[in-house]
Amino acid sequence: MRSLWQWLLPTCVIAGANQAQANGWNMPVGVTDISRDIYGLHMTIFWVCVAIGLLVFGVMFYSLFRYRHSKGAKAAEFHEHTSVEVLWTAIPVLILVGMAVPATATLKNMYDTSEADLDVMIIGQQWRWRYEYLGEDVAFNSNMSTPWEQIRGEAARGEHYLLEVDEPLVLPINRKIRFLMTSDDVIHSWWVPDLAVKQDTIPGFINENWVQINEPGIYRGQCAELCGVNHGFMPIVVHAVEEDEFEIWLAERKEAAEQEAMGVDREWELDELMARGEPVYRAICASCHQAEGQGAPPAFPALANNAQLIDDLDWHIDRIVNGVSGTAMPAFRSTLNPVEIAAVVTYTRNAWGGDTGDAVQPASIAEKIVQ
Amino acid sequence: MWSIIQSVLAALIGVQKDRKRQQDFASEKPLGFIVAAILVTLIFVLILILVANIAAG
Amino acid sequence: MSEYEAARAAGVRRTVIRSTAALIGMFAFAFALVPLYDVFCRITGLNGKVDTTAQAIIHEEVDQSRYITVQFITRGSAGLPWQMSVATRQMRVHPGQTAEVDFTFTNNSQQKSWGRAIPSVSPSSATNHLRKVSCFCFQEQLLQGDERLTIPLVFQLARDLPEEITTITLVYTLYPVHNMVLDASLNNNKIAGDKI
Amino acid sequence: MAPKLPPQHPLQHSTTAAADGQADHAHHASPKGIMRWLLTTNHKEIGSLYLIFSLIMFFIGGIFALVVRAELFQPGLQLIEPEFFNQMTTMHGLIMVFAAVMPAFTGLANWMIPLQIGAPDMALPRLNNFSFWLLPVAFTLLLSTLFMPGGGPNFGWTFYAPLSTTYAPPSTTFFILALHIAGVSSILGAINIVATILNMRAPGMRMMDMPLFVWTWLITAFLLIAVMPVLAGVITMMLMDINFGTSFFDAAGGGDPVLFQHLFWFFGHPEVYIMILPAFGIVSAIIPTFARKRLFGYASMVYATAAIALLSFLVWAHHMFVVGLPLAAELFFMYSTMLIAVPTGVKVFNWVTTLFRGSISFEPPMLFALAFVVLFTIGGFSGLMLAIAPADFQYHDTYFVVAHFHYVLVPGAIFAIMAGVYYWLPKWTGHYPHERLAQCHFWCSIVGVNLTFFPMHFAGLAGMPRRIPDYALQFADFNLVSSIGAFFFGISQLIFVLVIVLCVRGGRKAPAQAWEGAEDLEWSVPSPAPLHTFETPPVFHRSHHGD
Repeated sequence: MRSLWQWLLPTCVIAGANQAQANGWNMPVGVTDISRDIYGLHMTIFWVCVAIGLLVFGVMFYSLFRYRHSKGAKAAEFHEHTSVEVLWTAIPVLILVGMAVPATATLKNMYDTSEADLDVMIIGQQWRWRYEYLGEDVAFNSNMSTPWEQIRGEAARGEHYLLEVDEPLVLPINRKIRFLMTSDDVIHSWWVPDLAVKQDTIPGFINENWVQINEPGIYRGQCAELCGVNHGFMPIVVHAVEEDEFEIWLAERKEAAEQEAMGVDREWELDELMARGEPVYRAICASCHQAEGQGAPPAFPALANNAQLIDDLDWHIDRIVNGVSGTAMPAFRSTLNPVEIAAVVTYTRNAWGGDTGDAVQPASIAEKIVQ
Repeated sequence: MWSIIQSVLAALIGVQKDRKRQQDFASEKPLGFIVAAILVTLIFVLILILVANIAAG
Repeated sequence: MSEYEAARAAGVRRTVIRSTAALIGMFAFAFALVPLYDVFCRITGLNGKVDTTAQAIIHEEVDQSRYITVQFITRGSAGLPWQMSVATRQMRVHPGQTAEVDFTFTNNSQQKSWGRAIPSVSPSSATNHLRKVSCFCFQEQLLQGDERLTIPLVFQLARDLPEEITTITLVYTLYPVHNMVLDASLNNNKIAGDKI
Repeated sequence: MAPKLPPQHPLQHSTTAAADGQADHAHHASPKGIMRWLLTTNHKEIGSLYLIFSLIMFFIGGIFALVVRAELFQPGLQLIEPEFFNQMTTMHGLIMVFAAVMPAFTGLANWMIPLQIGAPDMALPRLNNFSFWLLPVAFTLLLSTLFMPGGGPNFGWTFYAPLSTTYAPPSTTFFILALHIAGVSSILGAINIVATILNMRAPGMRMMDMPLFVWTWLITAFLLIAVMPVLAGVITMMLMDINFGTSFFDAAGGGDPVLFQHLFWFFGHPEVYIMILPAFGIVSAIIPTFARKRLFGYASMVYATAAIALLSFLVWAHHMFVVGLPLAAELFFMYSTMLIAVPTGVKVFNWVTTLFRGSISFEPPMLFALAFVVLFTIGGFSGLMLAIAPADFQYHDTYFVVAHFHYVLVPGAIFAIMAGVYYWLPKWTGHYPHERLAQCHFWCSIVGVNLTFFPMHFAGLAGMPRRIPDYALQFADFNLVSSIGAFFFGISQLIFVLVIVLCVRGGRKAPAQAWEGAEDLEWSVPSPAPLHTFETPPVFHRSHHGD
C-alpha cells in the first residue's frame, strides 16, 4: 500500500504540474532562450521546495499523529543535538549553492546586451507605451484598445479584454533586439511574460534589456509597476514576425509617416480635422479627460466648456505641444505629428458643444515645433 | 579571542554547543562579542561582494 | 528607593541615552545615505549618472584595435517648449580618441526660459569610462525667445573600457528649471503654475 | 528625553491582590472612566489598549481589503473607480503594517515582557502611555486623508517616488505627518522595551535565561531603533521634495527616483522582519508548552534570530531586481537573500524537532502555532523562489509576490498574534477562551486564508500584475476564489471578537499555570494577572533554558 502511494503521489503532482502548464496556472515557458532558462530555474527551485516541504511536513505531521498527549505519549528529554544541527545547516547551504550557479549563468546572459541587430526605445507614459525604432524613423504610441464600454460591463468582453492595443510593437524573430527603456513621468515596468522581459522604465534614466524571439506569434503583457490611476490599463502587445515580413512592415510604416508629413503643408477642412481628431482624442486624451471631455478634477481638468481653453488658442496649443511639468500631461511635441496635434486641438475646441469653429492648421503647429 | 570568534561564527550559522554557550555567557562583558560580530559581518559582506564581482566577471 | 531600584533606574537611564544616540545617528545616517549613494554611484557607475564636472583630456594612445558605437538620444519633457537635436545619431570611436558632437537647442516660444539636460548612460558599467571634457549638461542653459543655440559635447572613452562593451548609449532628457527668480522674470507667462 | 522613573507603588505582593482584581487598587486616587485609560501608566492596561487598537485597525484594514477583493470579484469595473481602488490598496497596506501588526506585537510586548522577566512594569511607564496615544492620533489623521480633496494616498504602501511626490495628491503631506507620528510611537515603544529588557530582569535572570519572546522582541526593538529613523529620513526628503523645491528623488533636478527605493527598502526589509521576529518568539513559547518538551536548540534560535536581523540589512535590493541594477549588485543581493533562508530554515527545523517525541495536545493556541509553522514555511518557500534573481524577473510585482508576503504576514504574523492571544487570554482574563468557538475560528481562518491566498500564486505565475483594478479574463477564476475566500476569512474573524468578549466576561476559570506544559515566569502569577505584579522582584530559578 505504501509503495503504491510512493508511486502515485509524485505521478499525480507531476501530472498536475503539466496540466497547470496547459491551463495557464504556471509560468509560461515563453519563446526565447532566456525565458526557457528562467522557466527551468523556476521549476527546479519549485521541486526543491516541494522536496524539502514533504520532508519537513512529513516529520511534523508524523510527530503530531504519533506523539499525541491523548494517546499517552511521554515527552522525551533531548533539546539539542549539535551534529544534526550542523547537518541541517550545511545541507541547505549546499542546495543553495547548487541553485546559485545556474541562476548566475542565466543572469549574466540576461545582462549581455551587446551585438544587437535592432535598437528599440520603449518609453512609459501615463498611460501608454511609446516605441521608437532607433535609426529607422519609425515611432508610434501604443494605447489600450479595449473600449470603456467593455470595462464598464456595457458591452460583451472580447477574448483579449484589457490585453489589446491599437498599435502593437512589431519585432522580427531570430534577431537580437536591444530595448532601451525610459519614462516620461513616473516609474512604469514593461513586462511580457512570454519574452521573460520585465524592466522598470525610470524618468531621466535609461535601462537596457534584450530579447531574441524564437517563434512568430502575438505575445501580450502589462505594465507591472503601479503608475497611477490607469496602471491596469496600459497593456503591451508584441507582434513577432518573420524577418522579411518585418522589413515590409517597416517600409510601410516609413511610407505612411511620409504621407502624413506631406499632409502638414496643405489646407485642412474643419470636418476633415474633426474626423482625424476624434480617434486621436479617444486613444490619447480620453483616459484622463474622459470620453465627453468632462475631465476628473482635480487631477484631470475638464476640457468641455473650459473657458480658458476656448478663449486662448495659443495657450491650448501650448498645453498639448509642451505639456505641464509635474503632472500627467506630457509634451506631445515629439510623440504626435503636427497633423494629429492640429486635429485633436480642433476636435477639443469643437466637440461637446464648444463650437468655436476654429480649424487649426497642421502647418501652424509645425511652425511651433520646428527642429 | 579565538573563542569569541568561534562563538560568533557558530552564531552566524546558528549552531552552538550548550557547554560552549554557558562558557560564553559566564563572561559578563558583551563588548568583545559585539565587536567580533560586527567584524565578522563586515568580512562576510566583503566576501559576498568579492564572490559577486568574480561571478559577474 | 532601594539600592536595587536605584541601580535599575541608572541602567534604564543609560539605555535610554544610548538608544537615543543611536536613533539620532540613524536619522543622520539616512540623510548621509544621499551623498553616499552619489559617491557610490560615481565610483561604480551604478545608475548611469555621469560626472557633472568637466574632466581633463587624458592623452593616451588610441586603441585602434576596436571601435565603440556611441549613440546619442535626446528627449524633451513636459513644461519646456524647447527642441533639442543632435547632429549625428551615432558615431564610431576608438577608446582613447577624443570626439566631438554638436547638440542644438531651440526655444520654440517667445519667452526666455531655463532648461537643463540630464544625462544618463547605458550600460551603466560604461559610465566610469566616459570622460566628458565639455558638456552643456554641466549647467543650466538659458534660451531667449526663439533662440537657437548649438553647443558641442567633447568626450573621450577611456582605454580601459571593458571589452564586452561595444555600444554606449547616451541619453539627454531636457527638463525645465523652476526657479522663483526666473519665474518672476517670466511674468508674461500668465498661466505659470496652472495645471491642465 | 529625560529618563523617567517608574512610579512608586506601595509594597504589596501580587498574590494578595489577586482575588480582588483591580477594584482594590484605588491607591493614588486613580482617575476613573475615560481619564483612567487616557492617563494609565500600567503596562497591562497599555498593553490592552494597544491590542484593542490593533484589533480595530485590523478590521478597518480588512474592510479596505474586502473593498479591493469585491472589485476584483469579477472582471470589469463594477463597484469603485480605479482611483479609489488605488487608495484602498494603499490604505490596506499602510493600516495593516503600521496600525495592526506592529501595535499588536507592541501590545503583547507590553503585557508579557514585564511578566516574563519578573519586572513590576515597563522601564518608562509615562513614555509608554505617550507612545500608545500617538497611534490613534496618527491613524485618525491618515484615515482622514480619504476625505480630503484629491483623496488619500494612492501610490501603494511602498510609495515609490515620483508617483508619491511630484504626481501625488495634495493630502500626501498629511500622510507623511501621520507616518512620522506613527514612527515616533514605534521608536519610543522600542526604546522602552530595550530599557525594560536590559535593566528590569528579575535578579538572577541572565540574558540566556529569557524566554524567546523576550529575546525576539529585544532584537526587534533594536531593528526598530535602527530603521525607523531611516523611514523618518525618507519621508522628510519626500516632504521637502513636495513642499520645499528640493529634488532628492526628482530626475529633473538632478535627483534619482531609484535612490528612493534604496532608502525605502533599507528601512523596508528590516521592517518585514520587525513584523515576523516577535511571531517567532510567540510560536517558540507555544510549541514547547503543548508538546510538553523543552524547545529544541534554544541557543540556536537566539543566534538564528540575531543572524536574520543582521542579514536583513544586506538584502534590501532584492525588492529591486528589475530596476536595472548592475550585474554584480544583482548577484550580491541574490546570494545574500538566498543565505537568509538558512537561519530561517534552522528555526523551522527546531520547531519540528521540538514536536518530535513530544507529548502533543491541540488546544487553540497550539492549532494556530502549528498552522503558523506550515503556512509560514510555504511563504518561506515562495520567498526562496523570489530570491532567484532571473526568475524574479517573471515573479516581480505580480500576484505571486502578493501571495508570498500574505502567506508570511497573515498565517505568519497574524496567526502568531492570534496564537499568542489565545495562549495568554487565561492570564489576562482569568478565563479560558471558549474551546469550541476558538476551534471554529481556527478552521474557518485556515480555510479562508488558503482559499484567499493560494490561488494568487497561480494568478501571478499566469501573468497577473499586482495593484490593478481590473484584469484579463484568464485570471477570472483565481480572483473569484480569492474573493470568496477573503470574505469568508474576514467574516470568520468576527468569531475571534466573540471569543475574546466571551472570555473577558466569563468562562472556565483558569489557574495560575493555565497550560500544563507552560513554564515561563508569567505563569507564576495568578490568573487573571492583578494590575500590579512582581513589585517585590521574584527569585528566578534556572529551571529551563539554562542548565
